[in-house]
Amino acid sequence: MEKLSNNQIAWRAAQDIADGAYVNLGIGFPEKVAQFQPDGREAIFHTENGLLGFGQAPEAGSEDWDLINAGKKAVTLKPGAAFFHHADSFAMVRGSHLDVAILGAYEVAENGDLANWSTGPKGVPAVGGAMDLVHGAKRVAVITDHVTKKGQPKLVKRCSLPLTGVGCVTRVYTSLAVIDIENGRFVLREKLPGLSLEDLQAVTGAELLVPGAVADLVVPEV
Amino acid sequence: MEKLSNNQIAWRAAQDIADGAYVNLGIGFPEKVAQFQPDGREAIFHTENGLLGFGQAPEAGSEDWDLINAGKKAVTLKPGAAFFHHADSFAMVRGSHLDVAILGAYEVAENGDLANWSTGPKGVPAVGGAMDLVHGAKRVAVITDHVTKKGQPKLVKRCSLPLTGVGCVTRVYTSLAVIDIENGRFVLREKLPGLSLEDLQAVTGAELLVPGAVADLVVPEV
Amino acid sequence: MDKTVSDLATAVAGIEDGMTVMIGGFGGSGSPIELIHALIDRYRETGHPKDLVVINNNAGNGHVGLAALIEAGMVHKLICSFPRSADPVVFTEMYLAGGIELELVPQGTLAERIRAGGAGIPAFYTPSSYGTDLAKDKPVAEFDGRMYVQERWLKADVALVKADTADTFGNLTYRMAARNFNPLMCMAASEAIVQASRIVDAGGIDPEVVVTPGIFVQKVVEVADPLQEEDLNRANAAYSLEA
Amino acid sequence: MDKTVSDLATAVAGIEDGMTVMIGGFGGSGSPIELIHALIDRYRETGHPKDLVVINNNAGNGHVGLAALIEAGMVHKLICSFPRSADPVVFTEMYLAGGIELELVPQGTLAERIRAGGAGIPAFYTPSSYGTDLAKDKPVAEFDGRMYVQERWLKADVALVKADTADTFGNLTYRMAARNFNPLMCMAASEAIVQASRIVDAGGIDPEVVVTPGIFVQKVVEVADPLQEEDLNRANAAYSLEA
Repeated sequence: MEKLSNNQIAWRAAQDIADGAYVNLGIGFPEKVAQFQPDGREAIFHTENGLLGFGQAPEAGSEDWDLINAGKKAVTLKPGAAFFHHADSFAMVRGSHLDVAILGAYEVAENGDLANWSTGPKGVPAVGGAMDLVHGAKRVAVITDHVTKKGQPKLVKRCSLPLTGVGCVTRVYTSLAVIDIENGRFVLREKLPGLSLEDLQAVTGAELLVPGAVADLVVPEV
Repeated sequence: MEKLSNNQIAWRAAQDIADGAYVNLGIGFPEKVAQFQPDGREAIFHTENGLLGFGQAPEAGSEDWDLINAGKKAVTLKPGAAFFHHADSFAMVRGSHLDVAILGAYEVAENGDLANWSTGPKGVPAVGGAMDLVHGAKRVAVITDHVTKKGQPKLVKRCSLPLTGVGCVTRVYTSLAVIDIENGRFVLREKLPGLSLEDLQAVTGAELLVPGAVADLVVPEV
Repeated sequence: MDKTVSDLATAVAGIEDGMTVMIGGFGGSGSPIELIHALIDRYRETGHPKDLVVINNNAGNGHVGLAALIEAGMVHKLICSFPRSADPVVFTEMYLAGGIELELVPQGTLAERIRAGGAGIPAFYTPSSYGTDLAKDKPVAEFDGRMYVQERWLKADVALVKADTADTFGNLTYRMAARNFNPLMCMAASEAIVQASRIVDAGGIDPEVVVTPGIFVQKVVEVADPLQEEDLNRANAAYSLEA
Repeated sequence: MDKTVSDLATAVAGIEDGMTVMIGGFGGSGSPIELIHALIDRYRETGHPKDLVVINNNAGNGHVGLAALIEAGMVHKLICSFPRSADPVVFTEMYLAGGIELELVPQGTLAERIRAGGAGIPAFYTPSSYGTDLAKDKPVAEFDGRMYVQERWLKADVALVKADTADTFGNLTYRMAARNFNPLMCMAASEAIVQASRIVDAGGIDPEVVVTPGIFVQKVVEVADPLQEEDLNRANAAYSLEA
C-alpha cells in the first residue's frame, strides 16, 4: 500500500500550525515538523528543559552543550528567545499556554487515549514530559505510521499498552490519513487519494466515521 | 511602672539576630528593629513585595516609588540585593527560608496563638502577609508593649480577637520582659531589673513559668 | 508575529462586562495606571465594561488608578489581601455602604493562587490561615502531622500589567520592586495586556534576563514615562477631575 | 557574610549516609560534575556517604558524573523522569539486577514537586498522569469537572547545583538551558551547595537579573571552566579510570 514518508507526515502536520503559535514537538520523529514550517509563518518552539524560541541544530563541532533541547540535541537561539527554569517550563505546559503539542504514539484510541511511553513491564521505564504535555497543550496531535511494523493497527478501539493520558488526543496525522477524535470516535478528514475507504478501514482498529466530504491527503515530495 | 520605649524593645529584639540572618520585619513598629543591628553583624532584610537586601529610607525628595517595602515606604538597595516576583517572595516565607520574622501583636496567647490582623468585624478587614509570615519563618517573634493602652494584658491565656496563626509565636519581646513560649506556656527569660515577679505577673494574662534564673533586661537609651 | 498594539484604547477594547480582571502592582509600584485610565475612559464613553471582578493586592489609593476604577462604579467585587492605604476613602466608603464585595486573601496565598492558575494547578495546600476566620469553610488536610488549608487556583479573563521593557514577542522585564504580582498575572489570565516603558524588536532583550516569557503575553502597548500613583496622590490628582 | 568555601572537598564534606541529594541538570547541561566527582572521591577515601537517595531528571550517561556516582555504588534509590540516555548502561544494568530502586515521576510533576518542597506547599493537584500506571495508589480529586492527581512535595537534605556566576551572598545566575532544575533544587534542599564558574563580591550581580536569590543558597565554590558531560562522554572518559 502506498503511504506517506515520515517527512511527508511531518509536512502535513506543519501545515496546521498557525503563525505565532507556541509549539512543543516530542522527541524523535515529531521534531521533523519544525523543518516544514510554511513560508511566512513563524512558530515558536518550546522545549521542556527551559527554552522558548530555539532554532535548528548548529553545525557539527560548534555545539554548545548548555544549549540543548529535550532530546539532548544541540540547538541554536532565534531572536526573541527566553530561558526559564523547569517549573516555569511546565507551567507553560500544564497551564494550557502551548497552542499545540505534536507527539508520537504506540497506540491512539478512539476515545482519545494515548499510549506512547511504555511497551510494557520489561526493561527500564522512562516517561519524561509526555504525561504533562498530553494534559497541557490546547491541542494535542499525534503523528504516526498508520500501522505497526508488523502491520497491526495503531489506531484502536481501546489502548492495550500503558496509557500516557486519558482522552487527550484530538487529531492524528498518519501515513494514510488525517483523523480527528470527536466525542469518542474517529472522524476521517483526509485520506490518500488512491486509497479506498474500505482499505483504510481494514487497517484501522476502530470504526471511522465519515460525516462529510473526505479531502484528498496530498503532500509534496519532501 | 517604668518600661522600655518602643526603640528599646526593638533594640532588644535586634540583639538576637545573627550575622547573615534573613529577616522579615512587620509593617510599622517592627521596622524599627532594622535600626539597631549590632555592629559587625549583617542581617539581610526581606520584604513581601519582592526584594531581599534593602537598606534604609532614602532622603526625602530622592525616593524611587518602584523601590518600596511592604509598608509602601521608599527604601534603598544594599550590595547583594535581589528582586523577584510575589510567588517567589512567599516561597521564601512559606518554605521556611527566613530565619526570623518579627511582628507586632494585639494579643499573644500562651499556646503560641497570635492575633494581630483584626480587632473585630467593624470596618474594612485587611490581612496582608501576616498569615503567611507566622507559618513560614524558622522563628516567629513578637515585639509589643506588655499591656494595651487601657492597661489590659496583651499576653493572655487564649486570644479573644481573630487569630492570625495557631501556635506560631516562640518569643515575645515586651516593654517589661522577654518571654519564650514553650510547650504551650509562657517562660520568663528576662525582666526589667526594678520590676518584681509579682508585679510582672499581675499585668500578664497567663501564668509565667520561671524555670531558672531570670536575667536582667537591660537596654541602653536609644 | 508582533504583539504590539498602537494605543491604550485599542489595548483594552476587548474587556467586557462581568469579566475577571487581574491588575498588577503592589500599592502604586507596578500599577498599570494608564491601562486602568484607558478602561475608565471607555466606560465613560460606552457604559462598559462594568460589573468587573478585580484581583489586586490592594484596593487603590486616592482617586487615581484602581481607586478611580472603583470610584467610577465599574467594580462589582474585589479580591485582595490589603484594602488599606494612606488614602483608602474610595474603597472604604463603598465597602461600608455595601456597594462592593470583598474577598480577603492572605497575600502569599493570593500570589500562590494566581501562580497556580497560570501553572494548571487547580488546588494546593498551604499552612497560611489554618485555624483562622479566613480558612472558614475551606477543606483542610493533615500532612506529616501538620494541618493545612486547601486553596483553589485563581484565573482571569484579562490581566493589566506594567512592565519596563517588552519586545514584540511579548517577552518582558520589570523595574525593581514593580515586578511583584505582574509576572504571575501574565500567567493566569487568558489575555495579558501589558504597558511597557519601551518596546524593542525580538532579540532586543537578552534571553537570560527575560522575566516573563512572551508565551504568557498577548498584547503590548508602549507608555513611555508612565505615571506613578504615589506622585499623583502627592499632587492630589483625581482621575475623575482630569477627564 | 560570605558563603564561599575554599574547595570542592570542603563543599561536600557534610553529606552523610542515607541523605536525600538533589542533583541539578538535564542530561549533561547544568550537571554539577565537579561536585559529584568530589563526592565520589570522598566515598573512595572514607566509604561515605552511601545509601543516598538521588533526585535528578535522568540517570546519568556514560561513566562520569551521576553515572559514575551510581557506578560507585553510592546510590540506593533514584527519583527521576527519564532514566535513558545515549549510554545508559550503568543505571540499566544495576536496575535490572535489582541493585537500585527507581521512582519514576512525570517530568513536570517532578519539577513541581521540587518547587512545592521549596515553597512550603505540602501537596498539590495536577492533571498529569491521571488514569495512568504512574498515578496508581495516589489520591485523586475532581475540580470543575476534571480529574486530578494529588502529588506531594519533594525536599532534600542537600542539593548539588551548577551555576554560572555566584556572588558571596549566594545570589546566582545560570548559563542558557543549564538553568533547568537547578534553581528549584536550591529552594527545596536544606543545604544548597553550588559550584559556579565565577564568584564575585556582593553587588557584582545586577539585582534585576539574579535568578536564584541568595536566601536559597548555603555554600558556593568556584569551579572555573567546568567540565561538560557531553564532551567527556564523546572522549569516552570514565571517572572510575581517572581516579
